[in-house]
Amino acid sequence: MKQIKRFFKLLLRSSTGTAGMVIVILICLCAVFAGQLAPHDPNAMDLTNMTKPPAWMEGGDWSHVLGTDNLGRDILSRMLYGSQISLVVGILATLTSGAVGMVLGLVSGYYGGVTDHVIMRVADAFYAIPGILLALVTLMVFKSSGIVTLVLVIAAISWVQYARLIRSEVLRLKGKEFVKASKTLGASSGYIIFHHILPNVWPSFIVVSTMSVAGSIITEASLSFLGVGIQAPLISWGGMLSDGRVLLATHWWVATFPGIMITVAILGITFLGNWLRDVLDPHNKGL
Amino acid sequence: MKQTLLKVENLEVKFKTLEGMQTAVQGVSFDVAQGEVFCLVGESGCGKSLTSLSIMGLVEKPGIVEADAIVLDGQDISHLKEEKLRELRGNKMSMIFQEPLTSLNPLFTVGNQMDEVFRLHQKANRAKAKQMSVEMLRFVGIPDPEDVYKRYPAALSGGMRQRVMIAMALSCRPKLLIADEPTTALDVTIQKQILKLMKDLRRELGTSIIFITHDLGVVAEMADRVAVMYAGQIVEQASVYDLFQKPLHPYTEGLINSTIRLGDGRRRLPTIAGTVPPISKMVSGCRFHPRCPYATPACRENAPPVIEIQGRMVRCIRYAKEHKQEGGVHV
Amino acid sequence: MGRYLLKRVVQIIPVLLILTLIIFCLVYVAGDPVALMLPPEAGEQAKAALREALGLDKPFYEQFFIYIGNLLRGDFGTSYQYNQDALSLVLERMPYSLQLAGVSLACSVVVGIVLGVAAAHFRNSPFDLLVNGFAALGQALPGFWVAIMLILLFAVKLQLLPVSGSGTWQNLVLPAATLTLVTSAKIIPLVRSNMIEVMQQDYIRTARSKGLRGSTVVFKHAFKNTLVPVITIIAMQLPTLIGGALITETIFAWPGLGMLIYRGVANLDMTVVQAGVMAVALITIVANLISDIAYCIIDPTIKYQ
Amino acid sequence: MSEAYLKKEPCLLEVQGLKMLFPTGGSILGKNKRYVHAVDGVSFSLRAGETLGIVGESGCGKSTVGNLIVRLLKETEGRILFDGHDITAMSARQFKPLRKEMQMVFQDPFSSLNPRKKVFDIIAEPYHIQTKMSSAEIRKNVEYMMELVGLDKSYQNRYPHEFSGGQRQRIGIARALALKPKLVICDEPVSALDVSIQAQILNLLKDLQEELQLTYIFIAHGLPTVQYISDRIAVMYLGKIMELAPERELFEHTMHPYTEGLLDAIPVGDPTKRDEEDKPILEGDLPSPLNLPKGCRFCSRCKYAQQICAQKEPELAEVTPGHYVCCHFPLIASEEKKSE
Repeated sequence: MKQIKRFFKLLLRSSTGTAGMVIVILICLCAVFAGQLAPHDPNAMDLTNMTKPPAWMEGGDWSHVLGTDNLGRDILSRMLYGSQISLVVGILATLTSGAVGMVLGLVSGYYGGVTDHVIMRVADAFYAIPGILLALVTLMVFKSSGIVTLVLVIAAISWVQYARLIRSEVLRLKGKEFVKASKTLGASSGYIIFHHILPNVWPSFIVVSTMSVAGSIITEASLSFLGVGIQAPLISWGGMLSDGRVLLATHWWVATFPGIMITVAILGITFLGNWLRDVLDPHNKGL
Repeated sequence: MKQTLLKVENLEVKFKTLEGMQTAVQGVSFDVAQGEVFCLVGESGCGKSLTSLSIMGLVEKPGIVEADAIVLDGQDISHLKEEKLRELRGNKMSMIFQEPLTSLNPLFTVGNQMDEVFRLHQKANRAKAKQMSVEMLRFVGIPDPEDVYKRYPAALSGGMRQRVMIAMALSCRPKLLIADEPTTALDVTIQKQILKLMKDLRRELGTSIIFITHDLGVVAEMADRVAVMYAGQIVEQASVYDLFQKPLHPYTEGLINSTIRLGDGRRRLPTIAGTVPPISKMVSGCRFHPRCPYATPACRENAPPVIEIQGRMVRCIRYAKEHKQEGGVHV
Repeated sequence: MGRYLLKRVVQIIPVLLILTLIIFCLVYVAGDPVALMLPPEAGEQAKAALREALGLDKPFYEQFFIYIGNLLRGDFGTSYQYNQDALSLVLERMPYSLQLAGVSLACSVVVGIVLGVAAAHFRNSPFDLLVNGFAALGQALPGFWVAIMLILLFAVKLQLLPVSGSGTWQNLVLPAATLTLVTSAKIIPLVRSNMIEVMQQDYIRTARSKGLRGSTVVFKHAFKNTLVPVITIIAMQLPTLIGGALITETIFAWPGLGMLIYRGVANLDMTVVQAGVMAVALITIVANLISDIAYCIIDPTIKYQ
Repeated sequence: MSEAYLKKEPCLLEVQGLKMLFPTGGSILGKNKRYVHAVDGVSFSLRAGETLGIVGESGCGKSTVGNLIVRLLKETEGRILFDGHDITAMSARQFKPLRKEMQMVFQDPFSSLNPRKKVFDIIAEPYHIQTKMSSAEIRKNVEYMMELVGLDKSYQNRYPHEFSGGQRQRIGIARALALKPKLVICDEPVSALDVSIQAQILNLLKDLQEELQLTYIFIAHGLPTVQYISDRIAVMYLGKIMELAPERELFEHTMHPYTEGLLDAIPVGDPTKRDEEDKPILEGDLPSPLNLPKGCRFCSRCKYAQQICAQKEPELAEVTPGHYVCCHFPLIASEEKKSE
């Protein structure tokens, strides 16, 4: 309880942190209550209402606040549903890559030697291929575009940053005297990892994870934009952008609103991450 | 009595923090005579380093320095503009620091960093600067100055680096040298060498030295006069002989008694109980009273006045009673 | 220093092997290209003959070794799509990629360092806030959306620049601007935080205590010390700019490597894909090596990690 | 404790010819591998209840010796007998029960405590690892330990950053003593502390030794500190013991020129005794441990050095009973020779 109070005290002290938190909470609410909030069925085509402009423009009306696309689908409703995909993919991909990277980083940093060399060289190899390229090729090759595949592919291109971060943290902590003290007590490797290394790695892990959710959302949007990510009838912000691209010159709102949505979401998550970094910094006495 | 070189009056260093204004150094006044070694002694966090940095004008934001006057060689430098101050730094006054490991820029050679001073303050050209730098390195007892001139700091031992720092600081024959714990990070045998070097250089150049340390042994070895700092204030000021013979302030007394000397094995060290209060939670009245064996209720309530006794100064209420009105009392 | 570099070079060998394995696996899983290479009316016999000719009937490991052998001889296979040697295709597109990446990287580095150093210097001022805002926005904006918006504004509305294509410098402006925005946004915060950290070091205090000018302290003593991490991130950006710029290249119809690979993927032309990916990976590795050399030049005391 | 009493005590620890080499540089293929001789043939023994001080400048290998004894490092050569058992020959599993007999107090009061653990958990860790105590027993023990080292037990739910350096060092001592070890290795336990706090911690260590019958190895770089707490002192220089003698003996009959230099380098602590004459001081820097001088490793800085010193390495030898010196020309002996 005291901790929660302290958490909010620290949060309110930072304007960007607060903004980030508010945005993230709002997006989560949008995703959870998309069904209740959306004024229309997001996939319902309405050929009488094609490319309707937003409500405040000439020809727009309040039944389609942000207008409709070339198939007459309500943009606001689609964006609300799109937040579901973005969040689900972003969070699942982060969890998967985080888990893989955490384990490999721990093993690599703690045990060192040949294991370390092998893991780090594999990491180097993955790092040498730009993530989006690797994801694109993999998705094409496996000829599947379900959420699970997408999550796995994004995880495959982002585990490296975790592994490297955790490894360097472990190397730093391994030399600390409290780890030595534990060793002189006869603690097993497992004990040291779980009682001394992990609790101290946790803060940076959380910060990187937050940033990684943002990265995964962008990657998902990019892949969907390229047409290899989320497929209809599922709705993704990237896919909406891709649809709107051809209408750009004549109906700017179709591509603009999902773009703003992505930007705001990423900004919110980044702000939150930056704030967490400041607060969780061990030099900063922390939570 | 020699001429006064530096006079610091009522120096205050404050920091603006989230918890409000915090005063790290308060009411510090002292003066340093020409050619004198003046020691500022105290434990970590007592404000001795901040005091010296404020003389140099090197206190960083968010620190705020206020002083009635800081007079160096007849010139009040407390309100000087940064550019004017810069002309004095490294020239009329210079400073060496505690960590010889980190005080030299790792990416430039010793020569490069030494030359800077000559080129800046003496407008020397490249060749002349090199010649002067090598000369200076030889002057501080570096065996192979041409070789050291070309090296990067990482290739030198701690003692060597501190010699380089001293050479750099003395390049322009400053009137005032501030040495902030210059031997703390060094091994004892190297410390001895550096202390001897500083004594020799002082004799040769007549430089006044403000020597900052936490080690009373070093004080006894180096100082002419000593100021003892505790929690941001000077609590006692005296000549080194008076101070060691009869410390007046209970803190000085405790500090001297708890210093280990050779041959102490058979006696039990007296200690000062407790720890220094943090500046954010400064105690009322005398700042030392929670740890003071002589503390009275009065110490808890009233900040003690600065008492002057026989050319010494002490901030303790005990002497106010003894010398009721005689000793000139400034607050 | 020599030993340090030698160690880095030796480390590249296993990385290359693993890389080849990853790429080969992707191709292997992609399956049988025979159906695509032959006309639809070709019979089973013709397919089997082609498979044998291509060595596709051999077990996985044997194919892998043949593949490595071919790579070593510079044989990347033939693209069925263009009916041309894959390597020559890659080499044809390379200059376009390098041109776009080079211009964007140069702009990003300049913008990143200037704004980063300035923001660090005027820490917590409105200017700093503005720069931070710019960096945050640059990282949050999806590159492809920026590209579309730039086209909308400069090509469609203002009609100042061409929508897409290549050949003139005008064609380069919009894609380079897109990439610069995204890349410099990553460099700025890093330069800024490093600069702030370096400015708190003891040797900066020493430099100031010598009476050096603020500008000398910043540009001589501090700046050189911030270079190592800055070079690291620059080296990290290069592959993203060369192969990872495929979306930007696609949107602006810029005929670089990214677009070549994207088309290859779309048409299941795996020879082109693997040659392209391999080329990008090699550039990455070389970029990292160059940055290692740069560290050694900047920091003479560099040792093993 | 009197020396006569100590002589009757059994030998608790015996270190024989301990060597520790750290590889450095060399080509990738392992050719021309060079080694830093961090510890280069160290032998000594320690009786129960005794305090052995190890003193020396940075890089002399004193901390490495400590780390070798508690098996944080694996020696290159040599044997360590603890209570008669050769612990260098034991597997980690065999050694685990013995670990509770020897504990370590570390130098840095900030890095030695896990910043994310509460004081209670830090002091309880030894019981969790080495015993099967119930949580009630552990609580009782932790509270007892906190009281023993002078910490208020109401502090047990605080985090280390809420404490000052001295208090943190008390927490570290409580953790080290929790399992009632026989041998405690104190690796520079006071050098990171302020003067007034150093005395508190040293007195605490002395009191605890008496109360719990502890045997100490006290490692430090300052002779006064070491001498305050030790019965015997070993002076190390570049990985070797130069002189080993009872505390009094070492100061009153200094035999090694290096010990003499160390003693002369200690600030006098009394301004009236500082001689402006300046007696000769120990000149020069430590040679690089990669590039040791041939013969005696101290000869490059020794003012008494003669030809043989640069050629033949001296052995640690017992010159007078209990007083060992590693020097071709021990000081007292040569003075006696002169007077003859």
